[in-house]
Amino acid sequence: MNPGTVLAAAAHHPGFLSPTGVEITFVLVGLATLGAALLTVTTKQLVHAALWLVVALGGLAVEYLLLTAEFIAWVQVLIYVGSVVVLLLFGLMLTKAPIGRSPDADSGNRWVAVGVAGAAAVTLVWVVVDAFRSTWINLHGAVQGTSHATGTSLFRHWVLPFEALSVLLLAALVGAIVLSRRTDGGKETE
Amino acid sequence: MHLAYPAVLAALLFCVGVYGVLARRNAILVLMSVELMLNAVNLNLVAFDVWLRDTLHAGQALTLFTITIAAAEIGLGLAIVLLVYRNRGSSDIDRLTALADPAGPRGDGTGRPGAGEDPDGPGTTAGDEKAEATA
Amino acid sequence: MNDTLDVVLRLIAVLVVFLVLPLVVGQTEHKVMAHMQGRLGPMYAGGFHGWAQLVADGVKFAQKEDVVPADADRRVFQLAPAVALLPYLLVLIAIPVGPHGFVGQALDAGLFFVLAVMGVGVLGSLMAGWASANKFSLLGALRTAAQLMAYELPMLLAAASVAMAAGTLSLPGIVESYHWWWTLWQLVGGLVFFCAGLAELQRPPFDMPVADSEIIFGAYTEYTGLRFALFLLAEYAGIVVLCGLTTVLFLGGWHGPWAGSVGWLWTLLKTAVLAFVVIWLRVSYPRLREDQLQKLAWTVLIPLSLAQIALTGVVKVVIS
Amino acid sequence: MTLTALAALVPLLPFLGAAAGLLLGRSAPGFVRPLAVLPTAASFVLAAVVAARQGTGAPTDAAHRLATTGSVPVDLALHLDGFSVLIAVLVGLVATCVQVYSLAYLRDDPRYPSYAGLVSLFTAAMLLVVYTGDLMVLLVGWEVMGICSYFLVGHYWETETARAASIKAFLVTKLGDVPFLIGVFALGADAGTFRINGILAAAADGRLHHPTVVALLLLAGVAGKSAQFPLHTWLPDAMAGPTPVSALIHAATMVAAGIYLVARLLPVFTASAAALAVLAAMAAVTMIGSGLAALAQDDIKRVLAYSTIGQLGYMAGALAVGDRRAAVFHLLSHGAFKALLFLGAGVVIHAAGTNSLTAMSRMGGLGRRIPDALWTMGLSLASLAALPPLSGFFSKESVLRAAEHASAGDTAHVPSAVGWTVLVAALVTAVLTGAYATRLFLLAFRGSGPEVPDHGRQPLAMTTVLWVLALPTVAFGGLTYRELPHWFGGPSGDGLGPVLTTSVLGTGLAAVGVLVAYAAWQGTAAIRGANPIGAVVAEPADAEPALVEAEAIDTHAEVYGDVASAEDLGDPGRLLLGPLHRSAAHGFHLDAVYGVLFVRPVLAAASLVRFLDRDVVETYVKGAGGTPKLLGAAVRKAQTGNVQTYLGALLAGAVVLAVIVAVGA
Repeated sequence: MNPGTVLAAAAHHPGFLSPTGVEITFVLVGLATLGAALLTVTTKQLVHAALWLVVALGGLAVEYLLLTAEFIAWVQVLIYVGSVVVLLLFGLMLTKAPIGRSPDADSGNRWVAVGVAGAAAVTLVWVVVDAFRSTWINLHGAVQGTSHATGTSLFRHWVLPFEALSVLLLAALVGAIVLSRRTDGGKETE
Repeated sequence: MHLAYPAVLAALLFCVGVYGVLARRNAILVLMSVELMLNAVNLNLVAFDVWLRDTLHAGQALTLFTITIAAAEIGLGLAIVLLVYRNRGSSDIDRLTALADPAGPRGDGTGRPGAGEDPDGPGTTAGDEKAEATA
Repeated sequence: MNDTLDVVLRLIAVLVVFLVLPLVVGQTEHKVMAHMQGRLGPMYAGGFHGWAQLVADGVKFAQKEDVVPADADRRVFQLAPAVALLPYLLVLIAIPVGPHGFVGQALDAGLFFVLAVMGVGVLGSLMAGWASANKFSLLGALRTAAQLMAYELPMLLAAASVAMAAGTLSLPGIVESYHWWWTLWQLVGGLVFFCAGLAELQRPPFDMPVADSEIIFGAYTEYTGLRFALFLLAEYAGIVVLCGLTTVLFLGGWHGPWAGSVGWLWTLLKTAVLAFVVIWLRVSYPRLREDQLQKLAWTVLIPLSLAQIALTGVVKVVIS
Repeated sequence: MTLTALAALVPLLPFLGAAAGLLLGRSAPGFVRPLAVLPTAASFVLAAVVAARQGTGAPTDAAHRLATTGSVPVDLALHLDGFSVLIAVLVGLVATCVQVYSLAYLRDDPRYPSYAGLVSLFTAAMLLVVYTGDLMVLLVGWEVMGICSYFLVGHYWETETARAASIKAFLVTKLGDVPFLIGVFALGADAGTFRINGILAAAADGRLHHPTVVALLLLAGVAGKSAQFPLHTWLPDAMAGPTPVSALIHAATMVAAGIYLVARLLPVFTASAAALAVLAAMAAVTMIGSGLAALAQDDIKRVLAYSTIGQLGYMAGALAVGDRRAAVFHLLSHGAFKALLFLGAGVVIHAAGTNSLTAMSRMGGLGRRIPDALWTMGLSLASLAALPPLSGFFSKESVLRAAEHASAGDTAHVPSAVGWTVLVAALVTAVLTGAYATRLFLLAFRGSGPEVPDHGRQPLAMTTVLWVLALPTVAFGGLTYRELPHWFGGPSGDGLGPVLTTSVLGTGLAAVGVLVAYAAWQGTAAIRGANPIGAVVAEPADAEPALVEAEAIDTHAEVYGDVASAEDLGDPGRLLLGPLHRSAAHGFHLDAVYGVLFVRPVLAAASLVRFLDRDVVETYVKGAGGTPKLLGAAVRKAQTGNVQTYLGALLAGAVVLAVIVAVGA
């Protein structure tokens, strides 16, 4: 796909006032995702935060599906919802997350954080809208995110990074094990 | 579909993650916020990959890598948090300020005698007890 | 219009299967266990060999008071059974029963979808255990989570082996490319997959998270009435899904004599046999200890599945 | 041995003795006493030999230029004439007596080595002043005496009184020394030399351009050293030093130095009538004031101190009327009897255990216990009161005669008003002197009341010295007044002997003073009997005399409420002075005036300087240090250790950069 065709596609895109069904769905799911994400970072109940994170991640998986990135979507569900969140919950429970509100869930940096995040949001949205308000994604045609396509590109063009990543995973595995080991000698086996 | 939709959503999600990283006390909540930020990036990658119809599928490949790294990060991060919790009895980020320049005359010296000590003195033993109870 | 009708019909069929098969498995379990233990099992409900026993149980559960502990996190507590149950319903959609589109919805990355969604189910257990404000429940939930983390990996690896062999992630595609000798080729992977699946379902002998002699009933201790019934339903739905998946991935699904016409029967049959094995295992094996559980996953199943992948890769290269 | 070499040895021997004594004081305590006495005694003998060999001959001068200085040359010069050799003999005599006396007086003092060394050094410095022919070298001796007096007055530095007195002595004399130094430079600049002979020649030729200024500047130094009004206040307070030191300072050395200097440089002063007038006024005020003050003092040594000031006033008066022979004559006789008076006072204090006349007046039998002191002090007091035929009579008579001569306008360069001033003041002072001498004697030795506590037998060294000094006290004046003019180089006809008018006047007035004081003493006897003021007796028997004295001085203010006086209604001085008594006892409050005029402004200036240093200068210094500290604290504040704060700042910066880039683009 050369830039010319992209521009050509962008030239005759429908307006924002006549959204397609996919767009409507995307926006609705996006709103839900955003809401869940906001709840994740604002709720005072720690475990609820993790559960809202599940919703947000799930919503993102749906967005991937809507963007025809099917494989990514399922990986998202598998890794994030199935493992990462479970790990997070696991960690929360190990650190004795209480039931109910934790009054000290937010630190004193809260208003600074609001300021920084708000400014960043305004800036980013402004820039992004300014840059891409007339850009159109053509979702028709060949599906972009089939496992075949993804696998092909991954193992044909991205093999070296992939292998490097496997080394990284191994290192992370070893690191996590080392970190989690009790350091007080080998006398206490488990 | 307009590219603006996923792009704006990604930007907003990213900022929500920023807020979470900056405002949350609990280290695990901070990790969650980091996940949100990573996901925002992923969404952007996917959206632009789909828009550009990249033959290399760089966006999606990178997304996969990101997800992998996120998984590794969460594993290591949790291991660290649990270790800290075991040693300190707390996973509050703003109490983990052992690297702060200590106030008072002790900080005037060239050495850093306060760095190695636990800033919340009596809390150490309580933390150890908790850690043992947890283990 | 025709498409919509088609989709609706398929979903209804899946729902029916989802509602019926677990009950069948449950009833079978009652009877099989009873007979294996030298007793009769339910005999009266419904008349013939107590066939309506589970229906009666359902009615009984529905009548019971829905108790939520005072200190519990109410919403999470109430939501947990649904989270535990729904993934299996979704998974059922993707499992092909017969050839020629005899499937709820054929997905490109069906295998991935199935595994991913099944992984979500464990969230229900975690939520239930944490929200109960009960230390036995929390322990159960933690054990569940640990077990899930441990067995997810061999399960995925085993499934990946099949996907490699078939060259596709689509479940119907896998079944289609199945040959009889695959069963031998993927035997180790199959065993690993089945074991890991059992562990994810917390079925005996991997039922440490719900060990009633230690932690009462784990994450489900505080549940009563219909919500408890939903957890039970989720477990049996899990058995169905696991057996169905094992069938599809390792036993060739609808392959068999006259597959073109009665393929779906072969699938059901194989699933039933596997379900029987699940029940059989429950009766015959003692419960594994927590450390044995972890050890089995990390030191036996994962190496085995890796070996299986290696074997698959070698054979795949050789035959191509 | 040549005369010059002998004369050079005179100041050198005590100096070497002092150096050896100070060096060996710790390591070889056995050598300290010989090293203290022998060089001084040898120096005395040598001074006597020098005097004998110099005799009435022409002045001997010797000079050795050590190094060429830039402009005005400084020579190591020796000048021997009648004045200097006689004064040197006096210095040697008194110093020897004082050293011998100190052997007993400070027998157990742990700081005796340094004390003896300093006394020797003091003596050496004075001898240097006496013998030198160069003003610069004189200045060296002059300043060495100043520092030695500081150390010696502060010998009992454990007591507050001694510390204050030593500092006061040092500062007040320095106050005079600064203008004195300037005067010396001016003189040297005017005359082109520091050699005294050269200066005198210049003065005779009228080559001095600013005689008045120079003379007044020099007078300031003289007033400081010789304790003339208004710089005399250090001398009574210097009584806090040990008695021998007082004797040394008062009789022969320090205070004599000023008089001697004026005597040497008299032509410079006579060149300026104003200087002579000032000197006369100074002398007159000093004489009368000190006489009144002496009458009111309670401390026996302070009485003597004021009497010294008064007698120095006589000498200054004699100089004011241009007769240096009379001045030096009085200096010599006064040196003898004043040394005797002080040393006798030391014996009295030791015997009585107190320095308070009030206390002594309530004691019986003090005279019987110390007959040596009784007789010698009686003689010397009579000499002080100028009763014939004692030395004091002849020397004071010569002063009166000179003043009378000047008042008649017969003396060249000297206005008759100066003569009259000096004459009248001297006559009034004669009355006062007679009165306070009588009062002292009667109160000290004729007291009635309980028996004096026994302080043991007076050491032989002390009593012997008294009798040795009694000889010149009695005989010096009568024997020498005919010879001295030859020694002093004047025409023989112009003698120093008594003339009828002034001797009748002087003796009569002194007798009036004596009688009035005696009458007052008798008149107040009843009051004394009615008001027994307990004698505070410091030490038990056999204590070291110096310790007794130190304690007596230290406790005086405590017991009687004042350093100088005591609340004694039976004091004849009080009766005689009437309302003046109080201010006289306090030296006419001159110290208070000084306090207001100098001490307070200086303290205020010091506090101003302190303020400027602490609050102004230091503010900049502190600011220079504090600003980086504050900045550092601010930076340190940023180092919270809170990761989120860091991240917040980082991301905020990133947003700002992004906005800048976006807007800029």
